[in-house]
Amino acid sequence: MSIQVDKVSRTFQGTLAVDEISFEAKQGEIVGLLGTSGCGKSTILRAISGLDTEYDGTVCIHGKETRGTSRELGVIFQEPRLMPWLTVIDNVCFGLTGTKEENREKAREILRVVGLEDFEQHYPKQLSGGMAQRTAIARALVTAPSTLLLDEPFSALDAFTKLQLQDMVLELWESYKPTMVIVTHDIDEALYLCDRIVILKGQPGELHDNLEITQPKPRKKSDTKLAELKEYILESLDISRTPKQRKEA
Amino acid sequence: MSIQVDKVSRTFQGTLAVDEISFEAKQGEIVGLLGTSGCGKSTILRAISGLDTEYDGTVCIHGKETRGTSRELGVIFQEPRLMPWLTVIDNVCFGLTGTKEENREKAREILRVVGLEDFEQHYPKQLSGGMAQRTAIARALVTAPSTLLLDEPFSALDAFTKLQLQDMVLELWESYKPTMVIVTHDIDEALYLCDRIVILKGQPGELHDNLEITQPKPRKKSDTKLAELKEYILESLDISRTPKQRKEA
Amino acid sequence: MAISQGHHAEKESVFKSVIKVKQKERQGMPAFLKTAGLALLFPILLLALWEGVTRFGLVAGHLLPAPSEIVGTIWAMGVDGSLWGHMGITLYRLLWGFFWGTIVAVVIGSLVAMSRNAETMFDPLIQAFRAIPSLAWVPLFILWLGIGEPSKVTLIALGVFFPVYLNVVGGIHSVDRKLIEVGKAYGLNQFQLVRRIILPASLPSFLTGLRSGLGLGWMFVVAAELLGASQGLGYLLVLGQNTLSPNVILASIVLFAFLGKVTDYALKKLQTRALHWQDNMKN
Amino acid sequence: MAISQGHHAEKESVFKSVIKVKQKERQGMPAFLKTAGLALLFPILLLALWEGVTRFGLVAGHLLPAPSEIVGTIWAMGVDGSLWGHMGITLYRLLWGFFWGTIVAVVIGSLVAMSRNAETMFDPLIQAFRAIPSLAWVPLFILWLGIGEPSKVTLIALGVFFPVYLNVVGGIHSVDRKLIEVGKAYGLNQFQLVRRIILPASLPSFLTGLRSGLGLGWMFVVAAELLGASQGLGYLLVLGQNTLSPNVILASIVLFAFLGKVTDYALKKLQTRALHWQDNMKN
Amino acid sequence: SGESDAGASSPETITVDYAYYSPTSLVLKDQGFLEEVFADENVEFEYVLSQGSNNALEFLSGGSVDFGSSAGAAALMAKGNNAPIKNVYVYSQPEWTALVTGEGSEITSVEDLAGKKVAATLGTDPYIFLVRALDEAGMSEDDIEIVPVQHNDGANLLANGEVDAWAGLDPHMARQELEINAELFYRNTDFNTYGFLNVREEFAEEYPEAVEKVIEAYELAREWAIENPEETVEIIVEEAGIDASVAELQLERNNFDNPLPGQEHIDSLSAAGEVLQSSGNLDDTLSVDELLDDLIDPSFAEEVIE
Ligand SMILES: Nc1ncnc2c1ncn2[C@@H]1O[C@H](COP(=O)(O)OP(=O)(O)OP(=O)(O)O)[C@@H](O)[C@H]1O
Ligand SMILES: Nc1ncnc2c1ncn2[C@@H]1O[C@H](COP(=O)(O)OP(=O)(O)OP(=O)(O)O)[C@@H](O)[C@H]1O
Ligand SMILES: [Mg+2]
Ligand SMILES: [Mg+2]
Repeated sequence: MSIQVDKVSRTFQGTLAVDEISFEAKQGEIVGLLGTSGCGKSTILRAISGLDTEYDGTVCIHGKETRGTSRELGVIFQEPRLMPWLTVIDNVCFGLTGTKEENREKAREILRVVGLEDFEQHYPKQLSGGMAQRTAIARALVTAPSTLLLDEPFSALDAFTKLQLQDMVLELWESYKPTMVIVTHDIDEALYLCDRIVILKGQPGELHDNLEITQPKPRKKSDTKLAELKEYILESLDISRTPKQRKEA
Repeated sequence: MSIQVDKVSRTFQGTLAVDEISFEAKQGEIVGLLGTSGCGKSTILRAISGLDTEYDGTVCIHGKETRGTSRELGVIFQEPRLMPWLTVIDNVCFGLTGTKEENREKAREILRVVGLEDFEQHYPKQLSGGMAQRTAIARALVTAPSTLLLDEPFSALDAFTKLQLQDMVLELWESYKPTMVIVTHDIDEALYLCDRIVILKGQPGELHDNLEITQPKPRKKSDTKLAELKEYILESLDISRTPKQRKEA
Repeated sequence: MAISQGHHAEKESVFKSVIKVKQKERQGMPAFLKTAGLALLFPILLLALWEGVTRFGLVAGHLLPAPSEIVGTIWAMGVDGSLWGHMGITLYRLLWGFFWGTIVAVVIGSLVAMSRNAETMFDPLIQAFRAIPSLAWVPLFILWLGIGEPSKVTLIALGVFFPVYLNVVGGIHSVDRKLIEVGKAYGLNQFQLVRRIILPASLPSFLTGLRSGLGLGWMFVVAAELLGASQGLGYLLVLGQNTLSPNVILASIVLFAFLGKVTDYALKKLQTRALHWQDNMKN
Repeated sequence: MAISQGHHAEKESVFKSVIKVKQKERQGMPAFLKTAGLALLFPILLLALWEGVTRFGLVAGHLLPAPSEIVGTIWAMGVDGSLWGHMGITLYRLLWGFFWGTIVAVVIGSLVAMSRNAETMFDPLIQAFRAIPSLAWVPLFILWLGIGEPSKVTLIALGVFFPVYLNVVGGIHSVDRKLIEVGKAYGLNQFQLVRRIILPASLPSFLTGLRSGLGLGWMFVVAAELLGASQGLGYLLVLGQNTLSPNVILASIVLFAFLGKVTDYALKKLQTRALHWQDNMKN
Repeated sequence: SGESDAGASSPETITVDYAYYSPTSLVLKDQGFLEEVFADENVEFEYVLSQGSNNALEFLSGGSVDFGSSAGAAALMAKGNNAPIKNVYVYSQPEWTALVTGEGSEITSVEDLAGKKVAATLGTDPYIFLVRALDEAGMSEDDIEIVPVQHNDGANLLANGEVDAWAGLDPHMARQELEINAELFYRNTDFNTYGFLNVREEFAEEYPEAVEKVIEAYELAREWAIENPEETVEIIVEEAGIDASVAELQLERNNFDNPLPGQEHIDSLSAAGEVLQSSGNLDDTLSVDELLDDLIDPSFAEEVIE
């Protein structure tokens, strides 16, 4: 499903947090949202997911303006947000609707993929930070939603696990081509995964750039074109700061 | 203050999570703890901080065996753990013991450094993920503790903010040379900040390597010696996986 | 070295948000009226029904006097001044009882919640006492404390104690260990931990306990005023029962409800105030 | 493609941990004894003191009969069989009242907590009724529901209702918005949200409410058994007061305390069971 | 009598109760007879309201009051439970209880009660009255269905027809007579136990002269009440907050003639005691006669009333 974000602004108690952001994610596209901390990435994702309805502007999903949640969307939040009263496997099954046995089977499979097959009976309080985040990832992916919104899904993970999960996401994408919006801090990650990178900056956050990346996936980390793009992005983010602040930094 | 970790093991409900880890952080040294997700980094940090006392083995701080917390230690947790009923500035003041005005002054200063001067009256629920983490960093640093334990302090931050805060930590370190133990997923970060890198691997986590880095700080990201080390570390982490798994990945 | 984001808020958008705030304010009036309407709907329906069934003789007046009659009774008491005496003394007893009951509950509750030994020592006994009805305490209080004001206040405090205690213990038990660890990392001692982390974190549960306790305090007023009172709402109730005057009984019920509502309202305001930091559906 | 960590646990360390578990078990016995000792310390001291003061005539027996006498009274009731009748019928009334009160409180409480309109409509009225003492309800219940069992059960249910209601509302209000959003993101409807997220998340508060409600239910037993009961602990208490027999009064108090403790213990077990997932100081 | 050196014979404060079921006590409080009698002594008085006999007796047992007013049977039961009290004066012979039905009921005699629901408050005077009435008619408690409720609830149950009859008590009974035309189908003054003024034994031993003086004041109040019935009604109305007509009816049924505890009281109570014992309200291993001997002590009143 395609996602159109059109002039979305959000005000919290009279303070503007996000200012008229527009961009589009076509059917089957992976869009990366990049930006400094606090510039409104999560806010935008909440607007798209329909969890927040108090924004101005419109969000169209599959061409239809929507305000409200839907089962089609899978969301990975910035924090794991596991239900503390459920075990790992029950947390993963949370969004599934089939019979108990089917659900467990599916959940077990994906837990194996994220490397938690030995922890299915653990409660969230018994998990490490990264394990909790992996459980949350498994919970979102197990339903195979046609649109995925991921808010910094891999930031709590070590380099290796991260690489592997990125590959997993790509594999998943190849299998049924869901539309994805990924918020990330990691420029390499964005370059590795995304077909389009949307850069926000400032506070209130404004749209700064919207880059299309045409390299075919899977990409090599050493690709020179990508290295150039990285340089460009780093610079463009830096430009957003005033000279005085840059000197101070 | 120096920290000696000697044969620390930790068992949770009969399962070994960390197995006889030993390393040392000399007075004024910055030690990085690297390792895959769930290998016990946070567990070790909790043992050092004295929050967990049920481990086997000993932890010596300043040559004296200790089990229990002390005011000398500053801790940054893997999650922000802000008090939801306190505003940003009150959260930062949490560990200060001076008069209210003094505390506020100090807190304001450090909030300016982490870029939150405009948010001092916000409550945690009004902060973005990165802002919350920055508040937690400010809270730990404002007391200028002689030993700092940091559990993935910058993982929730975008590339820029992260770089700046890394510089801030280095500056702080230069000003009064606290001993630090930093858990991190980011090998670059470890190479940029640390005098020594301790690598854990496996589950239960075991000591895999203990590298000393002699390059003077501040270091250049493009240093070739460091690039070599990175290569080495990446490989050594990878070696811990069995061949079959590597093929699968 | 400082990190900061540019403030590129354009004039236009600031302007927009100002307009929006104004709009919300304008919508405020009818919304307020709607709230008041909803809030009054049920009580008014109830009153109308009540007045109706008594007016048209569906229920005999000597069993259930009409609301107007009850208002008349209260009015008469107001005119001859006795009303204020009854309300004042009851409120005075209640508030003192509430005060002491709460303090003791917080102290013992924190102790029990924080220490396993204290729990095994005190909790079983407290739980056993909790089921003893207010009326049953009356003879014991007469025996131990006589029938002065202290005895009445203590009995009310006893009533307040239980729910507050329960909620303090429950609240403390569900405080997130993660936050407590922050305090421990800063080397706070047990007392500071309670004051700076555990109490604020268990505040929601504590405030619910306070409201529960206040309710039970009101329930204990009648028992307390059996301890030789000649004034007060509980006295009025028992008097009404002893002289079989439904007017007086219902007047005292209405006054109980009224004062109960007023005191609870104060606590509810406090609750909303004190918990504005909560990240829940309402805030 | 799968991520997994090597299992390098050496034989030695597995062995070590087994030994450690064994050691803990061995320490268990004296710890258990210590707990029991602590738990019994106070009640036994209290009993000894009580028996002492009455034996040595420090308090006259007509005011406070010795524990042994009370046990005698209870024993006599047990022998002639009336004891089981009193306890059984009261327990039956209480449990039914508890059941209904809880159900209604959960339904209305969820409604009020989830919808602002429901809150403005119902909450003020409920809060007002909360302060009306149990005794005051008696004439009204006689008027409305007569004096059968339903009337008694309803009165107890009313008592149970208030604390449960308050804790349900308070608990739901303090559910973390973050978790609710997860449910919403999965497209759960209002009812599913309540069942799958809000209820489990507010379980700690709810269970505290249940225990509070049970306590209040016990308090309302006396009022309920004023509704023409000829059996039950409340009846026994009132009879004791009317016939001025401290023996009977205290026997009923002891039975109240005993049954209250037993029922509360069951709930407390349930609480510990149901909340083992909590990340708090105890777990 | 009554004369003594100030201070030695009386305590600093004397606590007496007052009760709406004892008009004399209301007059006593309202007219300040105690203050009058003790005028030359430095004694303070506290007046404590008793809501009922059991309330008064509880206060007495706990030492919260020195003098308490109760029904005779209640005092007997308390004595049976070792309460350290003495009856020193009879403030009235009230006809405060009778058997009541609703207007137009087919129940006209005690015999008609067979198989019917009768509300009564266990252990109290109306209950004793009911049991004695049944006994007199050759019936027992088992022949009817007793609904144990409090007095006021019994009145309401009768009013809304939930019970067929009620062992009533004033002022509820007077009120029901006036409001729903309730009928007192069985009355018997002799089955009413008397209004007893009780003193704590300890107090009586320590301050016998003060006891006499209190009785003296009660005598003044009794005489005043006999002479001023209208004013007495007014006092009741004001204190108890009941209608004048109810108060009048109640006062009418009070006989203030014989304040001196004597044989008629002992006879009445020993009959009541038997009923209490057979119904399990009083320990049947006790001897009622001994109890009464202990309880009733006319010596003080005899000193005063001559
Ligand atoms: N509930 C709220 N009330 C008030 N302000 C809020 C609220 N939620 C977010 N904000 C503000 O909106 C801005 C953007 O927040 P958002 O969470 O979208 O940032 P972000 O881009 O996701 O940052 P990060 O990378 O740190 O997660 C911040 O300035 C924050 O203070
Ligand atoms: N309270 C607990 N109960 C049971 N097991 C626990 C508990 N805390 C941690 N563990 C286990 O200990 C192991 C190490 O956890 P730890 O939090 O130290 O990992 P970590 O190295 O910090 O991982 P991450 O990088 O994901 O934060 C994990 O397997 C985890 O399941
Ligand atoms: Mg965010
Ligand atoms: Mg960790």
